[in-house]
Amino acid sequence: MSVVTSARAPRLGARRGVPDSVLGLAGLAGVAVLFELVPRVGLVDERYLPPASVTAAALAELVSDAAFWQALTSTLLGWALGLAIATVAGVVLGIVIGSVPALRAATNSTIEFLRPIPSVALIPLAVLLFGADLRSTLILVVYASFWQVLVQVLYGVADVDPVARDTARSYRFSAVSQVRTVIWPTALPYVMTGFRLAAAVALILEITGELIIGSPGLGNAIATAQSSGAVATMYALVVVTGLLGVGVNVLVRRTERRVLRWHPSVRREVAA
Amino acid sequence: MTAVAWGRKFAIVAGLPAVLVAVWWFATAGSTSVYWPPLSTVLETFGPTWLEGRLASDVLPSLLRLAAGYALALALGTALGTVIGSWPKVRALTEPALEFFRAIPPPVLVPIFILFAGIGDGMKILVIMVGSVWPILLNTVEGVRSIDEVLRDTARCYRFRRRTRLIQLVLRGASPRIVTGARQALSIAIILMVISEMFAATNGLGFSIVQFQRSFAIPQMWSGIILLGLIGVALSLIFRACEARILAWYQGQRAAQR
Amino acid sequence: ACGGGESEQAGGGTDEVTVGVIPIVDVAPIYLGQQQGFFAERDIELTLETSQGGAAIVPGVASGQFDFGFSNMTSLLTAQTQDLPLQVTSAGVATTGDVDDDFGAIVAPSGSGIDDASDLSGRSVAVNTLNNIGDTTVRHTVEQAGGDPSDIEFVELGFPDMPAAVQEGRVDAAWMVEPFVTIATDQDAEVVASNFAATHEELAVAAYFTSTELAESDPDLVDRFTEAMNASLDYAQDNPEQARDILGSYTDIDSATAESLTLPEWPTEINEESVQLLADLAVEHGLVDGEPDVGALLP
Amino acid sequence: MSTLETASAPPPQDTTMDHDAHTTPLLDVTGLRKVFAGANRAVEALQEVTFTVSRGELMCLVGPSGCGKTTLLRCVSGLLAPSAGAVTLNGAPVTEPPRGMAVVFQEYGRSLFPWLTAWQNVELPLKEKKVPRDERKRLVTEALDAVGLTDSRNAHPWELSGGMQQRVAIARAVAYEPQVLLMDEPFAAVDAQTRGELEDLVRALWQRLGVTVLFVTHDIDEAVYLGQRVVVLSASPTVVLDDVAITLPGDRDQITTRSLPQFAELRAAIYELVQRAKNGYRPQPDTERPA
Amino acid sequence: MSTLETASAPPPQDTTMDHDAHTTPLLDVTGLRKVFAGANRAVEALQEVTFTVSRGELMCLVGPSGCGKTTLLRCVSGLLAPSAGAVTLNGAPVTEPPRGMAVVFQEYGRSLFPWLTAWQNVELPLKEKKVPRDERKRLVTEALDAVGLTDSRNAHPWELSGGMQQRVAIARAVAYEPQVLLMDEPFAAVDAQTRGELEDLVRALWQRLGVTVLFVTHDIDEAVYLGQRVVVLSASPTVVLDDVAITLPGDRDQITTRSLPQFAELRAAIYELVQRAKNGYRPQPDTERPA
Ligand SMILES: Nc1ncnc2c1ncn2[C@@H]1O[C@H](COP(=O)(O)OP(=O)(O)OP(=O)(O)O)[C@@H](O)[C@H]1O
Ligand SMILES: Nc1ncnc2c1ncn2[C@@H]1O[C@H](COP(=O)(O)OP(=O)(O)OP(=O)(O)O)[C@@H](O)[C@H]1O
Ligand SMILES: [Mg+2]
Ligand SMILES: [Mg+2]
Repeated sequence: MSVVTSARAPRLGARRGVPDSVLGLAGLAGVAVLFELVPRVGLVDERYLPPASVTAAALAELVSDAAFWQALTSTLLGWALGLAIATVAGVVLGIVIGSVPALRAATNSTIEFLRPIPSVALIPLAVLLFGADLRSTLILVVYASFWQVLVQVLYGVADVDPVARDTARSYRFSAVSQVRTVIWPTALPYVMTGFRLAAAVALILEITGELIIGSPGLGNAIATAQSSGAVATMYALVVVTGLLGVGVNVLVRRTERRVLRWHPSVRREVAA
Repeated sequence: MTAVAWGRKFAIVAGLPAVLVAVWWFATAGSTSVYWPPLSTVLETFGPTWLEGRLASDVLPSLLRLAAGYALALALGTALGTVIGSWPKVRALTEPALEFFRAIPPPVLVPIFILFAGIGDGMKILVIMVGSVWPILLNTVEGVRSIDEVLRDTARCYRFRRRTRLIQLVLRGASPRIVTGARQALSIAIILMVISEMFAATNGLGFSIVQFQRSFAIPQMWSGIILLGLIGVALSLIFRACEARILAWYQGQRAAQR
Repeated sequence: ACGGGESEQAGGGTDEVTVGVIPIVDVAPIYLGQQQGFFAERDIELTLETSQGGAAIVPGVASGQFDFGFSNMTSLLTAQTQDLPLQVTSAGVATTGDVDDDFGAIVAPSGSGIDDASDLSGRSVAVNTLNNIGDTTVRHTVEQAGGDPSDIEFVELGFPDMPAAVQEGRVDAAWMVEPFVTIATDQDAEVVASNFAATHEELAVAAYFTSTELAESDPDLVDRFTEAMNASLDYAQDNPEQARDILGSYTDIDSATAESLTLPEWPTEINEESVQLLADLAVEHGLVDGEPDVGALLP
Repeated sequence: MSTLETASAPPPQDTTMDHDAHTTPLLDVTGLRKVFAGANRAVEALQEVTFTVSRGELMCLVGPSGCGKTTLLRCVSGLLAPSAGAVTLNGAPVTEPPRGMAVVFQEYGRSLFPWLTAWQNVELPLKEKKVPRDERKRLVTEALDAVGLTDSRNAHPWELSGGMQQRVAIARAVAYEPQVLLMDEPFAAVDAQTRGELEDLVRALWQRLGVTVLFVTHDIDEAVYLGQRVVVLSASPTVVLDDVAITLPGDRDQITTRSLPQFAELRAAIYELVQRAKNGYRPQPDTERPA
Repeated sequence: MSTLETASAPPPQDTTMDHDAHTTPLLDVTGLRKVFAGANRAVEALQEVTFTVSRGELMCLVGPSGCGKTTLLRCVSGLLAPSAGAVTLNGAPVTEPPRGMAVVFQEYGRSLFPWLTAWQNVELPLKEKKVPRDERKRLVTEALDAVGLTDSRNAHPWELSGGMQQRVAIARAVAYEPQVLLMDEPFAAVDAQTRGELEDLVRALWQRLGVTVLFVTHDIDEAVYLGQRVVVLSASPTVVLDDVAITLPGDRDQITTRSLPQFAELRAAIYELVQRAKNGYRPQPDTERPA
């Protein structure tokens, strides 16, 4: 009995199966096949929704183009910067507002007023302030993705276990320590979700901003392809944005496995 | 005593908005910029712009589409989230594909929706749904994943039927997170209501705002933005009333001094 | 006012000028002119910023983020009634005047029973923006053809989505511009009418403009820009093949389409009568509250 | 250990118990092993645990803290897949929680549904079992009454004291009328008086329904008072140290039974065993563990 | 109740305790009342509780399950605002947790931070207290050793058994070296042997550091063995039923002390009191409660 033999352990056995990354790729492949078939069998006209293979060919052409990489770089830069600002601001303000009930009551209506204002409605104002350069788009990105983080953090802070909170209070943890040792770990799963939401929203706004305002980047390329009727190129660019989203999620999940090892959601899936 | 308490509560709730309105008022008071009209001008246009007819012809259809799209997002997000959250393998399989779609800007997806759903209200509802389903989906997945193990074991031991497990364990256990997502989704749905009306629309609140913007009727545009904000506040009040009912146990538990 | 596009006199006496344009066929002359050095000759260092439409360009110019912009005439007239301090500096693009071959046209599926503009009454027609140059000229065209424009149902749809929408029967007809007219007619759709040409045979569709402030503070720069612009327009008008060629540099229009699409006219003069007509149509269809002052807007 | 015998047959003294199926082995635990493989440590919670429980038997399980009692119970209930070895119930291998089994978890607070009131928490499993409404009402009322919570029936778990929460969990198991009842330190949070009452409740239930009970406790008096047999586990890595038959009369009573000299003897013997277990004593593998 | 006296003065027999401040009242609880007003029920957890604790005293608190012991402790620790009455510590009213106090919560599982290992959980309050690193390391090592968790120091709470979690919570309070120690049923989840060891640990700590201890338990033997006084609470609505001085020698020992006839007497008397409390007996308001 020196080795652990799983004589009959269905749930253990399942872990032996296909690794998750392969499953994920299979899922993506499934989507590709779907998008190959839908136009091919004539459900929609392939001139308007080109089959995946055609899009892939356009994509192959794109990646050999230096301008594409330039656009990609500037999109990524704007996106990362906006996301970083929004995340930091959202987490800090969320924790401050969330842990002071009076502050929460005071800001509630204002937050609810500002949240549904679409960034697109703010485009003229952003342009007015900063013109068509990076900063206009940055404003939109930050504005839209900030709320994603903030609201998640507010709910996360409210999720602190009363007994854990009392423990910290009874040992007279300072306010900063309470945030660091109790509130932050509790809110962390919420922050993770907020970050994932914000990452996508920021990317969407970065692209939309580029698309409408015309600051350089993938969105601008999409707009150009769109107004030229270059359907396959446009979808190739859309695929690139989608893949960016997938990449972000892989990173977040990886981080989560490390920093949320103690959390029921992760430990149940990781441990035997 | 109660009067004083109410007064204090009112001061806390209304204080910040009052200050912000005052700041806005004075900052724009002497403004000559077309794009930054004085708040007084904006408020003057509010009544004529919205209260005389547009409420029924534009705001109402928008709100109906919003309600439909949001309801669908709630249903779909919760259902899908429960399935994905319950089985890690399903999550591994579907997550990258979903993340792929999540990262695509709705304006870019609209042409595809038009291909499948036409240009009517259906398409707009679809845009609202597809855009606002994500916070609900993501939060549901995380909520389902983090249900207490002892509670899960309890449900298994007493051999809860699938339906009971779903309702009494999974959905209620995840409900604090689902509500978080739903709260997020609400304001996103409002935003997408506006965005959806930028395509193939003939009426609607978002449509009106965009029209004002294009025809350089800037005070009207601002009044539209204010209306959007007010709708956001009103809906969030309704939301909070629902939340207080659904999550009474949770809020009691978190507030419980033990 | 902290953008990168102010017209500062740079070291060598060169003005840095930013122009907000839309990446469509219409603005081929300015790209050509830049390539041919018409702007550099006049000490203008040109930067072209592409945007999707007026939402970004008009406020950009009004606030001085852009020095010049490109916009359709109806939008400019509307802006003028709202007291936006804008000033047209030079012609942009005009109709070919040929009702059978213009760069903007109403397109319907073949065999749809829509044979001319009068058949459009009671139908749904897609335009890229409601309450703008598209629907006013379409209405005018239908009226002139003897139809009833009041019960046309206009639907807002982006140009790129129109060929599909027409094909799939989501709308009965669509008003579009090149290259989509060519794309759509290649795909089994037909031109029903050419609303620009039918409205006025020298209809000024769009123009380049600047802010009143810049026009007053630096008239010399505006003059040099206009000169260069006119040179570019003339050059494009005279060298259509080069105009077609340059499309590839700022759009993704494939070369076959670029070869076959209908180019617009690029006159240097703005037909004031046609602008007045657009202004009248805007008033008639309730696009504007007051009466646009065409004289004040045009140079 | 002269007064003790390693026994799995029912003690002859037990006269009141008269379940005819008494000697049929119901639960069979063979060579059970469980290793928790964490990221930074691997713990062999159970090394090799073997025992059987007959139908209708009341068996107590004692052992030092952290020796693996909870783990064992979770394996027996089919909630946890063992690393090796097998659990069979009624001849069928246990891979998921079997029908007619109720568990009272050591983490009583976390095993109650916070969104349900005490009443609803007790009622829910009965609904699942499709007990008719009237019968259900009777069972819930009786169970809550038995644990002294009639007044708090409409409170949510977080409005109840620790002991009250634990009693709700007990009421839930009792109302369920299971065939097999697993209890993991179920009386840890209640006062002495209530504890005695609940002990009698469990014995009454066991005698009335013939339910098979596996009772984990760290209170040796309780184990002796309640059980027909007491299985003592060694410290980790865990094996069965001894299996003590409780040779007390079947009719037990808090005052008289506890004052029997035999009770004191058994108590002392088991205390001694647990103490040795805690100090690391283990049976010799060659003689007592199956190969 | 002939052998018992309602006493708040220290018992003369207690010879080993020699804190000079022993008779100074440190903690003063006067007319404490707590009503929980929920949506569908209002519970009067404490009706009127009054007692004092001297500096360096070890007082035990017993009472039926759900009578309000936890509530009382939480008011004393300043975590919960009472509905009426006052708590003063060292003459100052308690409105928030005072400095130098440690609490072991009844919900030990939830009071441990799941994101920290056992070691980190014990260490964190010391970091907050700005104990230098070396000293901290020594304190944590000693405390974990005293509760027998040296081997599991790197495990997270959810990798530990119930009893182990509880011992981490105890180690955390012990390592903190508080002046006032409040413990709410701290040994409920550990086995008898460990329990005895931990009892001795608490007494040793108390004697070594002169800490004032308020110890809630439902084990009457434990209350008698540990305390200098045992305060018995009535059933809800709660008042102080009796305050029993434990007239046992200060030097106590698991075997000898527990076998003293006096121990059995005290035990029986308190058991009797709790039983009466549970059955609803209350002191006459006129004679025993202040107007
Ligand atoms: N999920 C887990 N991951 C890792 N180790 C675990 C896990 N659960 C239990 N253990 C370890 O297994 C051992 C046995 O734990 P178990 O809970 O079965 O003990 P127990 O006998 O119930 O103790 P107690 O009387 O204190 O409740 C302990 O050393 C514990 O640390
Ligand atoms: N947050 C709360 N809301 C409402 N009622 C509460 C709350 N906390 C405690 N109670 C009630 O107050 C009473 C006393 O509870 P408390 O937890 O103080 O009892 P206890 O003496 O500690 O009992 P135990 O020995 O079972 O832990 C109980 O009736 C309980 O239902
Ligand atoms: Mg256990
Ligand atoms: Mg308690």
